[in-house]
Amino acid sequence: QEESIYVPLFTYRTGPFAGSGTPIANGMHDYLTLLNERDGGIGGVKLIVEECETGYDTKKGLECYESVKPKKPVIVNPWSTGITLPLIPKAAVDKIPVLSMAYGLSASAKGDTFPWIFNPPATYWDGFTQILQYIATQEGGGIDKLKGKKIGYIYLDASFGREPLPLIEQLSKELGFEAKLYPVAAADMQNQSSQWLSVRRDKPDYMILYGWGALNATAVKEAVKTNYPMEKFISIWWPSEDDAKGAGDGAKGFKTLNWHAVGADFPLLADIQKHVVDAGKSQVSGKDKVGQVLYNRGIYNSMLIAEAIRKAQEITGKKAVTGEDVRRGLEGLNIDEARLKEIGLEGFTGAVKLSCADHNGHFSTFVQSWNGTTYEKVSDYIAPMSDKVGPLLDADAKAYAEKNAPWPARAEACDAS
Amino acid sequence: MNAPETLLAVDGVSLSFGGVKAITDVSFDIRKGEIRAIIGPNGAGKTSMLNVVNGFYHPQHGRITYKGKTRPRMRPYQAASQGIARTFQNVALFRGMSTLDNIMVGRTLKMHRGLLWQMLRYGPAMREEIEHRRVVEDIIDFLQIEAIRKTPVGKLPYGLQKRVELGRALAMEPELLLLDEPMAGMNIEEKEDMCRYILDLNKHFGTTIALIEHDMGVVMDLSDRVVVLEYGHKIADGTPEVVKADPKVIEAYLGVGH
Amino acid sequence: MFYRETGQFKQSYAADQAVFPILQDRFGLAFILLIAFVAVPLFGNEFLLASVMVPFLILSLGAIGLNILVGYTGLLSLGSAAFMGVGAYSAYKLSTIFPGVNILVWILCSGFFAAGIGVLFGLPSLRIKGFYLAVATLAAQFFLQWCFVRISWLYNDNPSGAIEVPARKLFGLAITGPSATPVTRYLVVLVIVVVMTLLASNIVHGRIGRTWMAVRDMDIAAQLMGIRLLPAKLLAFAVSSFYCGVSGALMVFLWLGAAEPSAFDIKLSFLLLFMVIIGGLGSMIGSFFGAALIHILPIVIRMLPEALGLPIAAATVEHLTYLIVGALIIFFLIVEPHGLARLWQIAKQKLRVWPFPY
Amino acid sequence: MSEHASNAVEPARPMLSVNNIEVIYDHVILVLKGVSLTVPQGGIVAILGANGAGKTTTLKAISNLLHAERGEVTKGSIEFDGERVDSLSPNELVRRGCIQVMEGRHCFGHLSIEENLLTGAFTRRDGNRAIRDDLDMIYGYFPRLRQRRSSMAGYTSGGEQQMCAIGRAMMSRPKMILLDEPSMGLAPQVVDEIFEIVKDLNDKQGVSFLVAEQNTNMALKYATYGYIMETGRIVMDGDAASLRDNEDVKEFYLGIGGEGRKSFREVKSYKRRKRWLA
Amino acid sequence: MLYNIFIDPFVQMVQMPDLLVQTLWEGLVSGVLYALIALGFVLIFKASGVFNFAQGIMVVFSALTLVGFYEKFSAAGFSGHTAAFVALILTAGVMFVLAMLVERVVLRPLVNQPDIILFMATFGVTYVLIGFGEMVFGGDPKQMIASELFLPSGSVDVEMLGGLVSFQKIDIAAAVIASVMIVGLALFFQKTRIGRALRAVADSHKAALSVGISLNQIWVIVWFAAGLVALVTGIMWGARSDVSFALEIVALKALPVLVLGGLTSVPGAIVGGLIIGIGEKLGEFYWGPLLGGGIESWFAYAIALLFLLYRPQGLFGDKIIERI
Ligand SMILES: Nc1ncnc2c1ncn2[C@@H]1O[C@H](COP(=O)(O)OP(=O)(O)OP(=O)(O)O)[C@@H](O)[C@H]1O
Ligand SMILES: Nc1ncnc2c1ncn2[C@@H]1O[C@H](COP(=O)(O)OP(=O)(O)OP(=O)(O)O)[C@@H](O)[C@H]1O
Ligand SMILES: CC(C)C[C@H](N)C(=O)O
Ligand SMILES: [Mg+2]
Ligand SMILES: [Mg+2]
Repeated sequence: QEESIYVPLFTYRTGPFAGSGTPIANGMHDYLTLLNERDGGIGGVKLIVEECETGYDTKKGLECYESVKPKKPVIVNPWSTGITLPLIPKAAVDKIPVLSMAYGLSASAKGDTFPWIFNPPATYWDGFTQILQYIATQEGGGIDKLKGKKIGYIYLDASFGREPLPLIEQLSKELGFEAKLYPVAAADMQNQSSQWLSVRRDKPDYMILYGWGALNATAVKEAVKTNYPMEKFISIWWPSEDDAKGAGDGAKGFKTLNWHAVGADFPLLADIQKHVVDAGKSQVSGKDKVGQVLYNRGIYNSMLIAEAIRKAQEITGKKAVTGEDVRRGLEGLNIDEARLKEIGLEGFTGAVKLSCADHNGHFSTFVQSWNGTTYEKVSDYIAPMSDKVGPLLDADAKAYAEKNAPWPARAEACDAS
Repeated sequence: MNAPETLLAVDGVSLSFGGVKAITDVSFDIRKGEIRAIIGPNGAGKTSMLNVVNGFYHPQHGRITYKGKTRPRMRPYQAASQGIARTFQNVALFRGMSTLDNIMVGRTLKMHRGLLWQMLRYGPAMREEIEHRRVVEDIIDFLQIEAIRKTPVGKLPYGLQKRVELGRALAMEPELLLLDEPMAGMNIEEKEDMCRYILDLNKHFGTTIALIEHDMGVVMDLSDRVVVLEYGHKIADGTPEVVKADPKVIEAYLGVGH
Repeated sequence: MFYRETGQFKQSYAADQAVFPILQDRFGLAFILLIAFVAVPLFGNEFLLASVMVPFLILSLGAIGLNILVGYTGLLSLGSAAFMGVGAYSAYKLSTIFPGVNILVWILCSGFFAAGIGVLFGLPSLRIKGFYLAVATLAAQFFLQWCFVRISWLYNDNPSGAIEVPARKLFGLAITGPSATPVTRYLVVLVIVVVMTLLASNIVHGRIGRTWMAVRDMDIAAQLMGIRLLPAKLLAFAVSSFYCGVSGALMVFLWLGAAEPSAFDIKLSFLLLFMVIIGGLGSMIGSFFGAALIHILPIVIRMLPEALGLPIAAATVEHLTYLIVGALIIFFLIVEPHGLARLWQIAKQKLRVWPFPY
Repeated sequence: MSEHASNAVEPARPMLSVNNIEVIYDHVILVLKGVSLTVPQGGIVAILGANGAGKTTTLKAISNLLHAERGEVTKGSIEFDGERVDSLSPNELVRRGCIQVMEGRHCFGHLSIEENLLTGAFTRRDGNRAIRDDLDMIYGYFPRLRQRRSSMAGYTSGGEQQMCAIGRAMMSRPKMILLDEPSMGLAPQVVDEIFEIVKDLNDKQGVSFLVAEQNTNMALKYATYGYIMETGRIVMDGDAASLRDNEDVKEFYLGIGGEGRKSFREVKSYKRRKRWLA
Repeated sequence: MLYNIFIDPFVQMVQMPDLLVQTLWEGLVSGVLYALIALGFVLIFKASGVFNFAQGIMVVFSALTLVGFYEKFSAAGFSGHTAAFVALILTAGVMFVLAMLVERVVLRPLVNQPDIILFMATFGVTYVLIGFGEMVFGGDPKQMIASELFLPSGSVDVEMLGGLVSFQKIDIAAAVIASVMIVGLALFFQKTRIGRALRAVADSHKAALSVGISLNQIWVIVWFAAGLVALVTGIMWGARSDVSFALEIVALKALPVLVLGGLTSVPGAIVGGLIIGIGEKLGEFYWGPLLGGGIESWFAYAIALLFLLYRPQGLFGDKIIERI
């Protein structure tokens, strides 16, 4: 029997979050398909790529997990903070690494406590400090400029949106800004008028958005309606082009974080266009979809997977690597500029390097702004405020282990690189 | 014979719904051990009267005295626990349950084992259940409905449903039994059966019975005394013979044919 | 011809009052239990145990709880998921406050908290009926769910806002947490569900059950039989919520392993209601049928193309699943509006007279 | 009147004929086992029989209301006014002039009495005037209804609902009315009135009637022909007069033993046993 | 604390009257939109006693169909407005076909079944529509073609009470259209022969059959009407956010409205909508922050529950008949 590597993709092309889930699914899928089509897999081993539809629903997600488990997946990426949480304790037992790329439990960045969970390139906490720093520069200076400012935080009232709350509490005290919270229940995603009324009353100087699915689109529309100054409305990295487009011209100036390029101007994407899309092996609904924010997010995610597998092959010398090998591969992940160029993604994103202790990297991100048709990069790369986030992260990882006692101590050796 | 004891006294009762006056200032009494008929044209307020007696409606004026006690605003379950049972004009059985279960419900007030024993089922709860099942089987025997013991009542023909309803009321071992048109929709033979049951009950168990019925043959033959209502007013009260001859009753209700 | 009660006479009322008066039924039940306790754990693979059987049993338990309310007492409720949540959160709190006590104790105790809350939200049922009551229970659903989000004490201030299941043991065997094997989890759940089903079945076949059904079928007449509506309804709410609560606790501790408030959202309430209606209102076995149809059928449909080797995209499968499940719901309702349990009865009736049509 | 007279000359033409029908409920419960009957045009025909004999089922089979109760006609045929009607929908049948008054009233509880009556005219197309006139006619028949015209039907007394149900059927100006236990729950003089109305409609408008009735006395007084049902079969039929004189009918359905009507007090329980033995 | 609950909100109302007006307006607008969804429920409930759970998904489905058709036609080279209106008519046609199918396949075989069974059957319909809809239209959100349908956009800003209150034109249009529809339907039910027949059917299928009301025809009419209401609702909601399956959840918001107004009352839908819409916004805006926000999710139900305790059949619903 021919050797192969099984990579399941948990996706959601249905349900209320399909709008965000579909481009990501396409990006992830097309990249891996390209590797199969063009290179015959990774290191000569074919990838078996299989989608499992979760509908962003935790129960279905777990069902997907159980159904792929017997097929020995080398990695899973749940694409939902809700699905990630129950998988965190399971991963070590089942020996399947979890890649929750820039979502999930922030504390899982701590490789010592969570040897099987990886969440590069930045956590939601990092993202929040990056937005704060951007605001500070807009105010024309250092982080102390935040003092006395009023900052509104509108978020999906679920584990994802609530993640930053402890951080906000602490930072608002330390940095002297006033935080206003506007939670949006999942059922009210498309019905945010009360929140925006409050915004109208509170007149925050800046608004920060942590949304997903229809929440983003509605928030942008409501902001336009409320005449909220768009350039002061900054989101975490999840909104898409569609989310901004619906609000028309008014949405120009809407900002989000990002850590990779938008657009299809990369050799790799050209290859995808040629080998996958044109060959009818992709599910994208139009050529213009290739290169959009969330499509490229999917690309980035698959790049991490592919590189981790490659690294695992390198470390172990095996071809058909297993989940355990890929975990080591992820810890040894080191994608530098040169490697990016090889891949065909030069300039697409910054270098990625993980380690046994740091499963996140806490990399810099930049701010991009909606110009009516696409997002443009408008800032330099901003590093997270690790001095603030770091201790919190340590404390949180510790608290997690305590609450879930007996939490197994890390037994996995570290391939010191 | 010394003066018969009064079981229930209705005293100046008036009841209205919005503008509709269902009962206006009606007084009468029911003696212990008698069969008391209430008759009158449609819409006269007979059913409403029964509803007042067992606390389902609360009259605006007047008093009800039962066993010497007057209770303002009695609740239906209180009436039940005081020994008042009834059947209904439009059959009001528990449609989803079998005949047996329907009659068993009539025993509810007499069963006391709590939730925990019920959960275990075996032991005291079962003993209690069987004890009451015996009583219920006696009633089933008496009413000759053995064959439909396990049939869901919703599927029974109308006449049998009425019989089951009677059984359910009997299971409460009532002192006062209110029967609302128990013989509607029955043929002669079945009416005869029904009459037999009513008389047996009255004679052997001494159950006091208040009876609403439109079949004059039945009413005149069975009852000891008759109250006649019309448009919510009492127009006559007395023995069947007296009432039958009362011109007001003949005009309002019986018609000349009878 | 094979299925006949003729010749099986009962000598006592006790025998006649039995839940399964007919011999063949008792054999059938024993056979099913045998399969459940022996065959499934021996031969079932992990997926079957962890993703099919465990959820199926837990959902069945929830459906039994809801059935007590909707099917037996006739009170339409759309808040069952929230009561499951109450069970889950109280089990979580209890087990973290008193980690020494065995987790199973807390799972069962959590039912009492759910029962308490259930009674509270059952109070309006005295005045409000039918679909109106359903909306009143929706108030419970949304309010409680909001509490799970907003009261951080409930989830020990976890930044994730979710409750995470600690690893706990019974007789040295892990029953919760990641290292609990599906087989152990399955057996624990199975025992609890079987026992609780038995208890529920006893209740509904006794005086209290009759009281509930009387309230359901004609509350006015029930009152005149001496049944006090409010206590009867509140008891139904309490017992029902107890079952939902335990089922919720089981769901988090033995199935999901961690849960966000959204695990107990309105969709779950609806799902339970589906199960109860499709399975058969007022039927214990119906709750299992319903849970099987609603939970297992989509899994089968989802697996089918792969098993047949048909290359259908995951999303398309999902669409088809929706389509087929929807169509099947309608189909089953048309074939037998009283649910699968009734269908089962009719099948037995046919067996009884077989080979004659009637 | 003249119409009726001409019918009398050729009584052969049946308004309704039911041929050997079989009805099954829930796919398993066989209730009617081959029932045949005919109602001649302009006739009043009674179906008599004990509880559960299948009278109601027969009437529902005719008006095609069985579907709503998971019952179906599995054998036989039904003809109304010379046409097969087994597969027509109930409203088609009403349109053709055959309407049923169901046992147990079934008024629309949330509609007022008058609205109830007006729904009866749903299938009519002859304009508001005619409908108004008929409404007046019905109030003429049942003055009690006029008094309660704006009450919600659900709150009216049992007898009032019964009148409402009958009146509602009359509002459709039918050629034939299927009456299921019309006398149930009505005061004696109203029962007389109802049967007088039946006769009146029959005479004046030539409406045919099929009446299922427990009040055998009444039924046989007004009917021209009668059928007696027992457990899903017709066991006896004949014209009303001959049935009235039949000894068995007298004994079991009219309650007149050898020596005239007995008091209900004197009936002995042995009599009940008789059926069990038979 | 007591001050915060009982005094402060009112002080705020007085101090910032412009915001109060704005809040009331937002409440009014969402109330109208809730009322539109509730109206679809009421129509079907009133006319068949069926509590149509599928109403929410019908909103999404009709809106998606509209946009889908539009995309096809504009791709085929029709101009914006022509394409939009052709699409509108075709969508109405689709809703008609849907009504026929539902009647034929679901309702007819289930005639005279208990309410809860029919309720359940509409769940089946919901599933089918979700599956079918996503299969045909895909899951990604679409833009509503508001301007192509001559719906206004932008806002009217009025300076008043020391502040700026802005009224969205699309909201004004929604309010007007909804009022017209509701008045029309209320008249239809109370005054016409068919309206009376509809109420009779809701009361008892069996009795309605026996007096010759054609259930089949009536159901098609009603479901079609509800489909059209869904279409209008879909356009209005779609114009406010996106057209996507997430909208389905909003339908739940109609339930308290429905209950508050009474399941069978057309005017009840609008009054209930306004009470809930305004109450909810006021509650969230003035009292929400005290409780940590997000109370909107249950506040509507709490309001409805309070009203129900007082009137168990809703404000305008048919009385629950208790008579024995
Ligand atoms: N809950 C109620 N609301 C309004 N009106 C009512 C109510 N109950 C009874 N009525 C009215 O009161 C009057 C008396 O009704 P009741 O049922 O007592 O009559 P009845 O004597 O039993 O008549 P029948 O012989 O026809 O059964 C009727 O006109 C009825 O419409
Ligand atoms: N929906 C049903 N499902 C099953 N069995 C039924 C159903 N309706 C009636 N039956 C059965 O059919 C038989 C005939 O009933 P039917 O109602 O026709 O009798 P009937 O002659 O009208 O009696 P009654 O004089 O009591 O009205 C009865 O034995 C009854 O149990
Ligand atoms: C997984 C993400 C893409 C979606 C969402 N932001 C979450 O954390 O759940
Ligand atoms: Mg009466
Ligand atoms: Mg009958």
